[in-house]
Amino acid sequence: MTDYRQKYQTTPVIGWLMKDRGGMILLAILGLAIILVPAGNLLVPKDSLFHVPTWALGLLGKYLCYALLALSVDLIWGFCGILSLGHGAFFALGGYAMGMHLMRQIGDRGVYGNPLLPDFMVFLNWSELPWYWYGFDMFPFAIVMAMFVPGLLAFVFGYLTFRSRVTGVYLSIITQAMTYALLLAFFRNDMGFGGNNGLTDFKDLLGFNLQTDGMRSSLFVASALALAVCYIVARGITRSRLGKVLIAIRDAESRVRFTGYRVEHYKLFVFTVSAVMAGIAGALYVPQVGIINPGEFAPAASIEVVIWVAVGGRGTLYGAVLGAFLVNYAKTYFTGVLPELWLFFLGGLFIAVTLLLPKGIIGAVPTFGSPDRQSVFVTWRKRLNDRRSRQGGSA
Amino acid sequence: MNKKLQALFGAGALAFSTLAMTPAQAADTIKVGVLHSLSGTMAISETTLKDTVLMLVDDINKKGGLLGKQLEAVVVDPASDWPLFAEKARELLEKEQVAAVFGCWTSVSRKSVLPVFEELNGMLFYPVQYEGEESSRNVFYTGAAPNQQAIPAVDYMMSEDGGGAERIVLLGTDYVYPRTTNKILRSYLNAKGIADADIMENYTPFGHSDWQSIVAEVKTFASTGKKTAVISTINGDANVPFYKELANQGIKAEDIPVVAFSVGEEELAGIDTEPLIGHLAAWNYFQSVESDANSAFIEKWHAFIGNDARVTNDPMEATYIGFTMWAQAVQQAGTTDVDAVRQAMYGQQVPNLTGGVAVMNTNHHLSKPVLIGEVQGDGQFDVVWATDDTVVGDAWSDFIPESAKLTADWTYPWVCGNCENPMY
Amino acid sequence: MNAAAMSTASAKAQGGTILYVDGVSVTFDGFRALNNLSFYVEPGELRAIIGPNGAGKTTMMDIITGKTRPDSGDVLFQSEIDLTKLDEAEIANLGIGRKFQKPTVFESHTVFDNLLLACSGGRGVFQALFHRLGTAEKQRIEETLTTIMLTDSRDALAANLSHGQKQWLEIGMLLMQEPDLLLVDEPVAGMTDSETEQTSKLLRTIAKDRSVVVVEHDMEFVRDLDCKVTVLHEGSVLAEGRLDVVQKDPRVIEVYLGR
Amino acid sequence: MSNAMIRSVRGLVPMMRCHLVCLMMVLGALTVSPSPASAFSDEELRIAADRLAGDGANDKIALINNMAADGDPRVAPILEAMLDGRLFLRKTDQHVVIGEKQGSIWRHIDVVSGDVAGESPASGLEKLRVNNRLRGALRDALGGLNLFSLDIASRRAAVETVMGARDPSMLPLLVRAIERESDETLRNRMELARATMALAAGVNKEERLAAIAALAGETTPQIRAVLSQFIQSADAEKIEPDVIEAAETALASVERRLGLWQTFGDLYRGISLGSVLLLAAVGLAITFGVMGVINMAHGEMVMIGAYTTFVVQQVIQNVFPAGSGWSLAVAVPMAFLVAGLVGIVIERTIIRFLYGRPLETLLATWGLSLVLQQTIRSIFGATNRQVMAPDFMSGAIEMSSGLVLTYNRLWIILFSLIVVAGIAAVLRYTAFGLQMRAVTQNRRMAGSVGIRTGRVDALTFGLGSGIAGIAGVALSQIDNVSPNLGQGYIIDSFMVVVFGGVGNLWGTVLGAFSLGIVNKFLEPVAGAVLAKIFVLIALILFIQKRPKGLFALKGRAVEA
Repeated sequence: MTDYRQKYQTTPVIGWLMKDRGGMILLAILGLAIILVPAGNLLVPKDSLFHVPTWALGLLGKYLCYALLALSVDLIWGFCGILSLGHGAFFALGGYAMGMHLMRQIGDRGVYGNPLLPDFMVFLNWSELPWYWYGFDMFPFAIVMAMFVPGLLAFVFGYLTFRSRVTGVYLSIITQAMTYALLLAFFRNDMGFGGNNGLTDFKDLLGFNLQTDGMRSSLFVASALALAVCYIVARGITRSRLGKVLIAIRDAESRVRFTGYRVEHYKLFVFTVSAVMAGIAGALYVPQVGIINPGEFAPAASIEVVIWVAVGGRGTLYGAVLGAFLVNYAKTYFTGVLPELWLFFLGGLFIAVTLLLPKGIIGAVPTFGSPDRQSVFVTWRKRLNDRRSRQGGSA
Repeated sequence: MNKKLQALFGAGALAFSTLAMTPAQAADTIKVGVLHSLSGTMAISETTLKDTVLMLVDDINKKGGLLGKQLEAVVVDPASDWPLFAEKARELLEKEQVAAVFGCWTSVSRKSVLPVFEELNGMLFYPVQYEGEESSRNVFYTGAAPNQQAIPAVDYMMSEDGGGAERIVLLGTDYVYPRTTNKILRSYLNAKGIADADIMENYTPFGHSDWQSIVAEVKTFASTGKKTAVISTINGDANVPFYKELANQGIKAEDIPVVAFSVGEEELAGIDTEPLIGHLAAWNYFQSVESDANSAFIEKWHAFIGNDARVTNDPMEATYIGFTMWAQAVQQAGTTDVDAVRQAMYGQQVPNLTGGVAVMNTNHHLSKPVLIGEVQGDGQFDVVWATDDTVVGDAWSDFIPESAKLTADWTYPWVCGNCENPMY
Repeated sequence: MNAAAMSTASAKAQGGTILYVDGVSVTFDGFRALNNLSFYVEPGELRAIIGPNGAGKTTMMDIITGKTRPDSGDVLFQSEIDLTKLDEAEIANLGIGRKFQKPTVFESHTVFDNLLLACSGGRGVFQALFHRLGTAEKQRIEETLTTIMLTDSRDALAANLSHGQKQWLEIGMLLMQEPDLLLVDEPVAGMTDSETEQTSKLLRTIAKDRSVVVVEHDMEFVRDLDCKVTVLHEGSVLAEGRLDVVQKDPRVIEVYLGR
Repeated sequence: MSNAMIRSVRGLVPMMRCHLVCLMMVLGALTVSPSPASAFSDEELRIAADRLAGDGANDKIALINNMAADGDPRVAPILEAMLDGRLFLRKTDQHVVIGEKQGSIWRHIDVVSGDVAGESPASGLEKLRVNNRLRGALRDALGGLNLFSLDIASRRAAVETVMGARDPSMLPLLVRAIERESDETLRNRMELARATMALAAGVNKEERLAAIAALAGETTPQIRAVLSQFIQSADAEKIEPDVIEAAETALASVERRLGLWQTFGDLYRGISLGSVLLLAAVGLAITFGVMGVINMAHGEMVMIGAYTTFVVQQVIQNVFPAGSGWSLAVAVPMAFLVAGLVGIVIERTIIRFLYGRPLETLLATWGLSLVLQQTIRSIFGATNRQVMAPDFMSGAIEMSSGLVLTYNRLWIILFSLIVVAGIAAVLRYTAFGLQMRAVTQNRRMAGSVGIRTGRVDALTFGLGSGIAGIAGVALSQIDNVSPNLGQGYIIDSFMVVVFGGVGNLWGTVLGAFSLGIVNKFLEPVAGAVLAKIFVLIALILFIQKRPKGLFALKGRAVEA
């Protein structure tokens, strides 16, 4: 153990990454996918067994964005105990920022040929572009906004809430209220974001047609890279002393406070970082699925994200990624194969995972993850059981 | 490659990779995609249309199929989730290689799948009334455009028989269809000499269930003595609570008639209609219309669904017309190739269930009759007014300045869905 | 931290009280938890506080550590810092450490990490993010491990410690904070006799360098501590003095036995 | 002057817009041989009735007005039958008859004599189509006719109709009715109706001033409209300035009183919305508030209650049709039992493994809600089901001020209060309530004093779910009965419970009513969408001030 400490001192990043077995596997898979999936799509002939069809490419790209969103939820929930039931809001805001850029890229190729106004503004007789649409014609600005707006909302919301020490289910419910209020607001046509129809009919990004396989592959690679980078950042955060403080907050918030840490600062930091990650996920998601609509703000969508994390195994980061892939793949598969019965399967899966695999799928694989990470779960479960017997089930 | 993918997905990916790598089935059947939500908020409306398509497929198969092949319906569930619609559309077109897709209800679902259909050159039949302002080469719109529903309905309400309304309340759910329709209507009403002071516009969220205040407001608005009518573009789930409140607050159709564009037999099935007698709806089809074709259709539907109490409605007729036209066009083209079938679609004729003949125009919209019906005590509509002839669906409204300039015509010399001048 | 450290130094130089609680009252939903409570702790003093259940012992600690705000009264640290205006973290950083009644340690962390987190030093978010373990810090942690008799369990998870060990770990964490004033709530509850004995030794060792206030029920233990005792009853001070003196006070006897 | 002349003069006024040709035809038909006993001869009446089946709305309206003009008592039943859609054209002889359904066949009632005149299956009759315009004309005509009815209730209704129609042509009839009226209050009402017409039709200043004075004391939106219209058109009609001034003063006072009523109305509607929120949330206050289970399937329990109502109603209608008015009363306990049993099964099979892990209950119950929705969809189909409203829940108390208190909402307000009182009583006074509080406060201790904690858990969850089921019975009266029913209430329910303070029943009550009232006061100002957004934002900000809700338990309770 002593040499482990020393190693982690001498070669910090590589050191802890090497120790993070699950993370290494994830990064290795992502690295391979970045090379092989686009190659399989672009270079391998269509009739080959190894050809990756475009729809599978799009699907994988979408899952990568979901995985990044799940990662951001795991960062706050698994490590700091903040259960956000409104994280979809940050995802959607990032998506809208990108959507606005894509709308502006359409230029005069819209159905009404108006060079300045998006189509939905034209047919609702808007005469000029609202001020908040300015700047989105520039790609760097849009990218910055895709991170800044979710980050700012998270910062303001978190500042108010964490300062007031809103915790537990109260916090969960008001994050839900936040995303619900945004849902209603974005549904309003007068908001200038296309109302229920949202933003669609995108043409190109950075001058490249979105519907070419090359562009799709690029977006796939960008998503995989974003996931890899965010994973390393998240892992770095959780492995640092700050990460230890976060886990301490999760386990014994007031002890942390009496130890002299400003708990709200830590929560605010990680909440904001997580929101920015969700925003990045949203920004990458929109060009790949071709639509952003207020539906992404729906509380149900945010709850689903939490479920991906729980299914994969919370508090591990890679578990969240696995969960996002598994649940979404199951959804894709069952909605096609068993359109009338798939809810039974999905609902049943959630119940089964909660009851039988409380640590998620990762937790059920004994050799997975490093030893101390494994035991975090054992203790957490133990602690919860203790509390259960102490408090008799009250929340 | 295969192995890497498996590693990526873990155990569950086995199924995925087999799916991903399965080459398209040898074409001994013609596949038809059904893209309607079977779960989530829209299931309430869309499930019926899925059943309708299955019934029509069944029907054709019993008659020996198309081009000597059996039809095979590929049903998927996009679960009222709009990005999932796009994903499923791609799956149907790219993986399942379907010849045509019947699907979508909400505009946003159509907008979501549109790029996919255009990219992959698929063919979508969209069976629901909508706000117009669209004409895609890859979509055939068999529901009503605003000029086939809203404008005739308002004309009727302002006519002597309709009660001679001089004050209009525009109630709608806050989304694109009501906003657009009401914008068109407002400019139309202004042109007809109704001042803005005599128009009240009100929007509610999706699934709004507490209508007390709004119904009371309508009553106050109507108390000036001028004859008042309500034009409702309230969507989906919000309708039942709205009509229940209307009935309980005692708003009689002869005092303040409500004409709705999204309320059909299916929606009324959840309400006691006795207190609502006389309120109206504008559609291109009502179950109550007596014709041989309609009776046969209703009988077939009841037999298929195994329940004589199930009603039929306008989107079902639109699905029927679209499906029948497609089948005829395939027959005529001798292939399911999308480009050939599209050419064969133009001018395709199918008898309406209500009499007359629906014609597919080169703007991808139908010519259909417009009917206005009054709600009856049994949940059916009694037709009180009908156009003498069919009305041509307008892709671009004449009442929106930017849109009035545009023409949709997919034949020479235009070959364009939204042009001010011909392409050739 | 610098300013706080300086004021600590100056207060010690002046020899004033380290903790000054004067006329503090607090009410919860009509229940008067503290009623005009006043007491003072000298620098370097070890003080035991006893009292029956509901006497206001824990509430008093809550007020000193900023968890609860008093309705009226003054709470001064080092004679000049008004604690009622500060929050928990600020108070902790001033040099007031608190041990809870229930042992509260970070169960998902190792003993070493628990001490590391408590280690005095930057508490800022970014300091924590880019923190690197220094040799001096490591040295201090090792020393504390020895003090609290947990050197062998250094890499064990806190959750796996025995009840008594958790109590010690928590005390160790307080030591790592280098507080001037330690508030210790029922440190020996649920401990074995030998553990209790070791704990009392531990506290007396600690009290050599700093002020310690111990709340405890265990009279044997309090006697072991051999210090001035304050008796609380219904939110105010009933008696104060050496344990043997206090125990003879008829009012104290009344409170403890008369019910 | 002959009868025919009088009739034609009277008939002319309402027929100003009518074609004279058709008018003459109708009159020709009606003036064959006047009979002294009633206004029409039998033959005339039959011809007139048969013409109701003719074409052209204008002709028919003229005919209707003409038939009604004399107050012949035999006319009213015919017009009423037409209004109700019971008037048919007999296909065999092209005569108009009143139809009466007797099982599968229809009896024909002669319009003149009122006797049964044959029967046929439905195919033998063709219903006379009535559209809104005809319906309005029929009702107005009946209103005029009924002014002379022997039944005071129909006279009262007739006056309101006449006042609502504000048709100056009714003035002579009204004057005649006032002369005959014996009932004091009713006569005053008629005078008022006359005043609304006189203001427009009045010839001199005194009459107008008198009319304004009569109207100033009233508080109805109609009077406000009459007065403001009068003021608007005053300039054009060269009305004296002091009359206008009087009208303006009168209008101001009417408006002030109406404003008060408006406020009262908003308050009432807020309470009504609050009671719906309360019903939806109160079960959750138990499963979530007391037990700490984040029960995402709560909405589905409400839905199960609504479907139980539907099934109960179907069964009663088929088995015991006479009792269908009572089906709601039967549905309440049934819904409680069904939803409660489902709740107990859920608790025993899923929830009990998850106590103390509230966030995991969220995941499991979310999965459960998907399963339950799909189950209902598989059994009952995706479309709406119809739950009938019993008579006592249909209709409304209409205040003259325009405020409408609908019976269903009044019942729901009452019902919600009864449910809350019931729960409070169970918690406070029963052994089960005591055990439940004991278990939730200290499970181990409760177990050691002999309480079977598992059983109490199951029953508590069952109680919460059962109450959700009861809420479903009430909601079936105002909302869709569809598999999505529950989804619409789940978020609001959580908001209410959290706003009120978890674990506090009174907090839930107060939370529900305050959210309802705030929403309804905002709605007229901001619109329904913004009102809802504002309420949500206000809630988020409120939680900052009181992180544990409205009724948080204060105290030292160190949570570490």
